Amino acid sequence: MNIATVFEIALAAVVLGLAIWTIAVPDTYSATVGFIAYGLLVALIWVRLDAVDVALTEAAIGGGLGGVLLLGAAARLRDTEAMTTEGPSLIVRLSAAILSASIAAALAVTILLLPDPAPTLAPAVVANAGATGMTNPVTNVLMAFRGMDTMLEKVVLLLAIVGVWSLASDQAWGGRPGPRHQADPNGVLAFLARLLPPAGIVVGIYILWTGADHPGGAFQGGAVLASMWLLVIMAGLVDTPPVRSRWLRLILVAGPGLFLAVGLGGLCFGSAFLAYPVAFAKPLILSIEVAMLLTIATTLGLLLAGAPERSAER
Amino acid sequence: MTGSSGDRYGRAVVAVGGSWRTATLRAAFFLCLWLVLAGANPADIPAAAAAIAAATWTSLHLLEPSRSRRSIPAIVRLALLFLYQSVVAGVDVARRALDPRLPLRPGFVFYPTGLSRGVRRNVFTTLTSLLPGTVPTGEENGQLVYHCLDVEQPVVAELAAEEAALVRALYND
Amino acid sequence: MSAVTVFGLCAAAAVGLGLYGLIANPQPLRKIIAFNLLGSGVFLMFGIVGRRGAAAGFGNDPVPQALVITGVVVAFSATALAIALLLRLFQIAGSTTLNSRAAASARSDPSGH
Amino acid sequence: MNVARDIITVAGVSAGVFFFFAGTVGLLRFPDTLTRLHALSKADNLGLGFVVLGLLPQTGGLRDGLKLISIWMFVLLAGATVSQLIARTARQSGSGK
Repeated sequence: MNIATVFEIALAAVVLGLAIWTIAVPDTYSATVGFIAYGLLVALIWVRLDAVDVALTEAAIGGGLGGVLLLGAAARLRDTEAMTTEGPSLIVRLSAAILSASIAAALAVTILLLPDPAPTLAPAVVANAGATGMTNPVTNVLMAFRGMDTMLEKVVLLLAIVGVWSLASDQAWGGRPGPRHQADPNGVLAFLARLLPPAGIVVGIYILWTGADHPGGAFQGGAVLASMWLLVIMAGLVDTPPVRSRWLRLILVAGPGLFLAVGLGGLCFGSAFLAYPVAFAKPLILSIEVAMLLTIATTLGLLLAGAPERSAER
Repeated sequence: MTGSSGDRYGRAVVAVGGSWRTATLRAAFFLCLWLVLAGANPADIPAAAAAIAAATWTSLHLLEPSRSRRSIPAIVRLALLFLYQSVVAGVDVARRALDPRLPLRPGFVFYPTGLSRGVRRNVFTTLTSLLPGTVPTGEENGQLVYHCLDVEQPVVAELAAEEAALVRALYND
Repeated sequence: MSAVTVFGLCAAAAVGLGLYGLIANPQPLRKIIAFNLLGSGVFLMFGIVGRRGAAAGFGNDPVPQALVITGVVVAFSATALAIALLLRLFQIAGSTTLNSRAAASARSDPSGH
Repeated sequence: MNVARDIITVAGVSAGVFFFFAGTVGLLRFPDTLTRLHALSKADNLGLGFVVLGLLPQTGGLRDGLKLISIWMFVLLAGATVSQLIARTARQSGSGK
């Protein structure tokens, strides 16, 4: 047993401990904190699995932005914890435990009995890498070989934001999401929000740009930009935009819209939906990615800001 | 992104003055950051230009240009002092944490600072949060409130020395 | 024991724990967290399969990786929608219980509003 | 030459691990939020600094070294800011006394 294996077992044990804590601890706030720590350590597991692109996404979106979302909800719902209803009966919990344990056991057995040699699509990805002019295999899969998935996922983001907005009350319809953050303009949070975002913008754009050839891409860069935007909002330096703003809506549909347009172009002039002409594959993919970066950053930020709660004037 | 939809509605956004010098300096800083991240590669020029332009624009909107004179030797001295202090601070905390008797005399110390509220005071508290045995916990009646691990240490004198070094380096006006 | 086995068992346990929390915990926010835990376990399984499919110079099959990245973002947007629903429920009903009888009694006593 | 580099790395990373350890011990042993904050903000920053210092000889070039150092600087900035925010909240809620 070498040192890497020891490290892996320790990492898995801590992750498992945090998962148990997240489920078992009575206090919701502690469970949320436990889940954030879990998400960040799972990102380390992804690094150990040699999936750095996923690790970046997991740390930025799963651990970071998801953590902010859950913490915010837990803080707002803290008062309801006192009047919580009693849990399900012992029989229900016991059968749930048996069901969960047997499913976990079945999955574990499956993991141990996976076929050898394992099926893989990696050689196919390598064989077709020349078609896009990019060397990051994951970006190739996301943007070209399984571009349909990625486009539909943008549509899912759009549907989610429409769903969140539709929860606004009549008075706040089309207004500004979330509460107005009243931080001290001379305070240290405002200080960080003045200092950090410009550097965050450079990092976010770099992560997008380097995604063509190295781990990174529009999701990870968009998450960085979204968090910078949220920092400025939480420090009270800017307000959330009213959701009826035309500019905002234009940015939100820019990513999926451009993706769809390029896809239809492939149908008209090329061989199939989303078939990029080989000569322009890289510039086309890059322009889709730039539009996607803006869309993803705005969507993630607005999903975190929540449903409109105030009219645009206030 | 940070600006396009939000800044028009903001309160604390300052007007962009004609401070080209500040803009150039900040753009140079962001260029350095880009070069550290991505390296020098001619193919990167469009992305680098977009990143630097967006970052500089945001930075000028978020943080007013400062008009005070800076002194490079004093900045270097401040940086060295800061490095030395953070080593002392870490060793101090480690010693206290590992000592079986747990030698702590925690308490609050009030420090009257000469720095104006806002960015200058924030820079000062951020630097001093890494001083040995002190954590800034906010302000009360115009004084900074520090929490100390050991109130018998000469905390106020150390803070005053740090403030003097900071003023010499950045706010010499 | 290889990394695949260690993390694979970890992923299976995460799925089980998430499923248990989803069923057994009465609070909706805890159910959302549990569901995310379950999803994270499933994503890790993808990672395990991809790791075993390491070939052609990659340490992990890029296709499952790309699917997981898409999945993480979709899971995030679903979570955001679920939380927005929950907060709206709390705003209207003054409680977040999913039990219809308790919700009716909370509505007649709008203490949280 | 390589041996000297490795010695610096081992020494730096070990020193870093020591300070992380000491910070964690402080986090567990110190009596209240504010004193625990000292342990975290001071010892962990220094620990990360030593880890970065230890890794510098292993980097491929100047750029990677600068990247490591800027990571440390960003962590310092974030850590200093967050510790002040926690400290302010802890003092106002009175749990620091």
